[in-house]
Amino acid sequence: MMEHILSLITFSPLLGVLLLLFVPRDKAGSIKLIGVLVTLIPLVLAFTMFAGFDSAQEGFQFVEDASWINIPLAEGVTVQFNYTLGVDGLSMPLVVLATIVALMSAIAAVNMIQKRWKEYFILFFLMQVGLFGVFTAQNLFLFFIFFEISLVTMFFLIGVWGLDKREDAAFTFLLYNGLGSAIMLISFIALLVNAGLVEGPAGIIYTTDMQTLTYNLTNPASPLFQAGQYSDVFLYGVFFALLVAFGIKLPLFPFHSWILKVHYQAPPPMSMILSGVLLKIGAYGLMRMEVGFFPSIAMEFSTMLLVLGIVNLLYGGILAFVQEDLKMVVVYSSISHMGIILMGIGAMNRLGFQGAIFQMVSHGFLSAIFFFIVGVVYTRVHTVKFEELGGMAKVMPFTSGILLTAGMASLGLPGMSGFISEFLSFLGVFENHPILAAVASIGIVLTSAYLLRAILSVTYGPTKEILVGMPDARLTEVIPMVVLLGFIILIGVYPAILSDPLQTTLQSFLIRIGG
Amino acid sequence: MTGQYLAFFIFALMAITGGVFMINLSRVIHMVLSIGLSFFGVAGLFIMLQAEFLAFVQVLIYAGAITIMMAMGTMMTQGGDEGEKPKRRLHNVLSFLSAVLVGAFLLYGIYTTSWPTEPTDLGANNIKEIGVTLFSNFVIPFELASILLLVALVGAIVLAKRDGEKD
Amino acid sequence: MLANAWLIPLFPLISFVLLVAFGRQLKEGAAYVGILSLLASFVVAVGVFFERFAEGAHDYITSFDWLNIGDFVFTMGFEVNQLNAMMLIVVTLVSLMVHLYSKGYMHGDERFPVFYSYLSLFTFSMLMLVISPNLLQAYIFWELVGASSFLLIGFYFFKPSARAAAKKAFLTTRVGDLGIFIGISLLFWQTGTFEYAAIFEAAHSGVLSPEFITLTSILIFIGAVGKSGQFPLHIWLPDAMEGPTPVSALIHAATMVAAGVYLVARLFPLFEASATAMLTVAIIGGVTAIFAASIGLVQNDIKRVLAYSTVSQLGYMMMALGSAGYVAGVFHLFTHAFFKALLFLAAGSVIHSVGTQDIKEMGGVGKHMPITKIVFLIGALAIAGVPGLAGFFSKEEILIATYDSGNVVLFWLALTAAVMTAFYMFRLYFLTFSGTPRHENHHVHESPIFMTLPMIILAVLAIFSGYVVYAGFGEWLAHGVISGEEGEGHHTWIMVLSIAAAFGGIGLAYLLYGRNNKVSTAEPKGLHKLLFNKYYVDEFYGTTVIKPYTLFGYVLKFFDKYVIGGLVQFTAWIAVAIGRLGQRLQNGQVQAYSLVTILGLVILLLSMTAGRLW
Amino acid sequence: MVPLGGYLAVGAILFSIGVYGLLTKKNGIIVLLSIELMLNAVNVNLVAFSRFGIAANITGQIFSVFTITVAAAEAAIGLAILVAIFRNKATINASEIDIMKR
Repeated sequence: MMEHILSLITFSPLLGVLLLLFVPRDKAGSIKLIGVLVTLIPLVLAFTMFAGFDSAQEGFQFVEDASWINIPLAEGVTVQFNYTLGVDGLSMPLVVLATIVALMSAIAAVNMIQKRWKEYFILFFLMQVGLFGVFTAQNLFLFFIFFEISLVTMFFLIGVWGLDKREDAAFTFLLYNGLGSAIMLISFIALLVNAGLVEGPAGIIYTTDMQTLTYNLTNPASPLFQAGQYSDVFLYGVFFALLVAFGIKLPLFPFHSWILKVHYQAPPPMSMILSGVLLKIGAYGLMRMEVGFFPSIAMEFSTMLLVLGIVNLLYGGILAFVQEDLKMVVVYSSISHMGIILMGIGAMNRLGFQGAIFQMVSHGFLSAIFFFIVGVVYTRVHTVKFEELGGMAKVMPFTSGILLTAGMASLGLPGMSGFISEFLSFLGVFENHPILAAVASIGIVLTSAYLLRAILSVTYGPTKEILVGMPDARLTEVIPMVVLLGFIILIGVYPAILSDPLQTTLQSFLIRIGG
Repeated sequence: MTGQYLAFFIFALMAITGGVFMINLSRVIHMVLSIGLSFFGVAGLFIMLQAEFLAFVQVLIYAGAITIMMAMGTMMTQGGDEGEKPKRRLHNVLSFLSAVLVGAFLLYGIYTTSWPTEPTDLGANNIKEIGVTLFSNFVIPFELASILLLVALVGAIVLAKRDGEKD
Repeated sequence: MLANAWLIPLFPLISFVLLVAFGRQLKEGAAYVGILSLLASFVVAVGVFFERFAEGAHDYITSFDWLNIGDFVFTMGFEVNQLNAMMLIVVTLVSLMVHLYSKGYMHGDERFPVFYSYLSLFTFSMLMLVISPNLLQAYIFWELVGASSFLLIGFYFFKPSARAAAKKAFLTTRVGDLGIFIGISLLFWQTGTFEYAAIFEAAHSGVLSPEFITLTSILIFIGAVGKSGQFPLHIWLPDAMEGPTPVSALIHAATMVAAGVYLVARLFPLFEASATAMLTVAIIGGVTAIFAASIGLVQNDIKRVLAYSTVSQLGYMMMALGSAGYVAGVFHLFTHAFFKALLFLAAGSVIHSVGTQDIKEMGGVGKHMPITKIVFLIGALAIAGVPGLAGFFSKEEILIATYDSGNVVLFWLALTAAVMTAFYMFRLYFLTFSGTPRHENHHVHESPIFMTLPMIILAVLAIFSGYVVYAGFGEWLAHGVISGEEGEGHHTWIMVLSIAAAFGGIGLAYLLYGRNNKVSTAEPKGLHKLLFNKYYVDEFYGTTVIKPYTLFGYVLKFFDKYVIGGLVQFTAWIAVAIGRLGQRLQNGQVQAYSLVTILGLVILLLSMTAGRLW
Repeated sequence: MVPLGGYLAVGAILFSIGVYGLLTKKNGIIVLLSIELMLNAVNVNLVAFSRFGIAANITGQIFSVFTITVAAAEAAIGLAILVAIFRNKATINASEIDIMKR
């Protein structure tokens, strides 16, 4: 089973689709039960994979490689897209993260989705295929397909189950991300044509296999590299095109406006996925493709990445401070926290990368828990505006406690995951850019300021009338909160669980950037 | 020789004037009749090209059936509002230009190309030859054409039928 | 025993976990969980202390790898040396007293177990901070201490003032923490480690440049400024009095606010390597001491007076450390913890029974609360520096240290602050306990045993803790930390001056408030007004930091919405406009379409034959 | 013998007239007739080539037969559509028939 575990993880949600086809649409209970139980399968499998992951082994593990599409162009020239899956220290934690957040999102959907459960869960399962596939795919073509699956399903999930202006939001989402994937596709094609060439016994093969591309682009031993035939236009063009493509996803500062609209309208379980996993695709892509394919260019522009990260961090932080409702604060805090990932990558050293990966995982859990709590509040009082809320700690002490703890984690309180990621990213930046790092560390105070302002105005203070008599979290709401917070604390207290599997992979990245 | 040229000019003139009248006349029924003249001219040209069968068919179908059918159609669709239509001057100018240009291109092409001058003798009785070829080499297209006609027949009936009529 | 020092923070952690898990079922029984765990910690701490205090004992240090990232190893562990052996005693003892006291004080509060769990969390973090063998661990628990302090200040979360105070405390200290964070990050890249010992070695072996040492020391000192409520980051501490009074005693008087002083003391070898840094510490300390004391002169809230007194005393300690008076500073930290905790607890006892914190509404409370009155008097005498009590010993050492450092201005600052201290403490005492009630208070009564017992214990300590100097405490503390001999020139005249200062202050207070026992209700004017409004520091920050920041935020919001969003809208508009244009072409008329087609054909033909035609 | 060019020229002129009629005429029936005219022009060409072409043979005439067949079918269907439109919209004015726009 272990040799096919990645395929199993990726496609096990399809089992749910199959099951749901046999369930009448009005049996909401059974549909929800299937929705949750089937989402449990990839989680269990992912943990099996985590346990079986050999952190000392170099390169990719659990690799599956099957011939898939071969397009003969001419005699002895083939374009080849293989079905290749595999994980390394970078993608493995993200797969685990995705399975956890997906399960929590499924549980959240039990209460927060009010209509058309059957269609919802079918789309949700399809989206999971995309989510897991994106992180396991080792072929750019495959990556792109999974990426698009997640995008299209998310479009419908937002457009049908969102709030009042959901169509608008869904289209905004589709347009921005569609633009991003268009740029990405062009870059992939450029990579295929320029760097995907392999000469084998069967003739010349053009491929988008990630490892082949990495080898061709970065390894001095590769024939293409030696020929020095990469033009600057190709290298810099693809580098910046990918930066924009993944920057939109991340979202990077000038491309962030979609996330505001989309998160505001998306149903809470989808916000969890969107912020918890989908944004990480951007970060993952930056790490895997920007740094992985173009280490020397990334090195050259590391200061630029760093500055972009700092701009994101401060911009999001300042704007979060003046928002009028909890949801928007969480959204802007996402933007701000993504800046830390970018900073970690821009640091171009071991601690920075480590911090960036920690931040991906940590922010995955944190934003999921935040959006979940926002959803919990919203389902009760139908508002998350500060002026209408206050004193929630009195009527909903448990939820408020979790919110406050999550807020503390998010502002980087030690003992929780936010600290490790923030600390390592900043520490990494301090090595070469102490001044910039010092400027960026203002962001730490800004983060505390907006989070405390937001969370305290919701939970502390005199209890507003609208909240009086509201029940505290139910069991189905307690589980996601406790589980997510559990992981947040686990990583905070015992970060080695996440950092140990990463070291070998990081080493390979560092060798490539010459560090 | 002159007789042949004379005949050619007459037929060509018939075809072209028929077309021009169709464009310029104001009443629809006149237009339809003038195009009939054009069809006759074309039939004459066919005869000059030793395509007697086609000339016959041309007269039968175009000059006969289609012209009459269009005349009937004109009668059936009379009485619509004939109020002032918005003038589409730019459209008309552009249309004229493009028609002239297309024509000019074709004529230029015809003028500059050197064509084979010797006519092939297709035989005095080429109707038989047409029949043989049609039923040997082109039998499948022929059958398809018959199906097409059947479909057109059914389609025309269905389209022209009044809504809600059941039978 | 030293190897078992890790048990000390473990007990409060267990208590915290238990209380979080089962607090709801335990109800007020939660107090016993907290008290027992603290008792256990205290016993171990005492054991550790005496073992370390014994002849020929050595520091004990152990650690394990917490996080390995490539070649970088981050460790966790614990260490026992003179300084933190003493701190362990102070923290566990004061915390134990506060746990006991809270049993009575918090009686009837519906979130009783929550309070105890917060207390446990705080104690755990504080103890971990104290026994940290490296800067990273210290920073981690430094932050946790801040967070638990935040939780406790905001314990009465339904009060908007408590909410504001908690927020203010957290953010202000966070600004300071930024300094530490930058400081230790810089140190890490220069020395490759967070371990104290390795850093000191690097500082003294000349690996680090003097400028670098100055920079990092001052950055770290900024953190201490934030935590210890030094000027200019002192603003949070008086507001922190919104928390329950036992919390004020524990966190905002005895332990957490002393963490800043502790940190400076712990890093003393680093600071010592830079004269500039030392001078900065001394000046900030001195300014804070006199600044806060002067505000304390006129405040009317019993806890706020004590809060300003705390700020002032912490400034004293900083000043001592900055003047190379390591022992003096640490010693004052030791004694201050007891008498300030005592004062707070006594104040809490008064508030508990009177129901107000405003001294204008008190007076004559002493008649009904004899024990509280006596212990408060002991505390006040101790802090004023009356001979024979704890405060006298430590304060005198500080005065000597400042004098020895050669900075005369600092010395006179310290002396003036001493007079002020004595004055405001006795102003407080007279207005609260003596005279006749200025307000109708029917239920003034002595507090229950759970509250008086800790006060009595602390009162005893406030009297006798100073006498440890005769047991060689000073030399023991200094051993191995201070390289040079501390100039122990006995300046008798300084002692006389200090005694005079104490009695002068008390006498002045008696003249003004002891005899007629009245508070003027007139609007404060002039200097008085300036002091009453705390030098308008809050307002200053409000207008120079918070308002511009918020304004900038709104400007940026506008920018985000209209410029960035506008760009997006503009892009969308272009697409729509192109669409509109195309839509006009798309008029639904077959002839128009055909025209376009044929035009296209013409253009195609033209372009294809263009070369041949002409 | 009239040369091939003459026939082709007649065909080209007829075709252009047809194009112009197709593009400008308002009445739908005339538009249909213009199309017929264009088809006729093609037929002239086909037949002319079947006599004068490089490999001239009878196939050109066969093609014309098919063209005429299709043209007949097209005329029938076109007229039926026009009648149907006229019934619904009371006009066969080509410039007013834009139902497909929305």
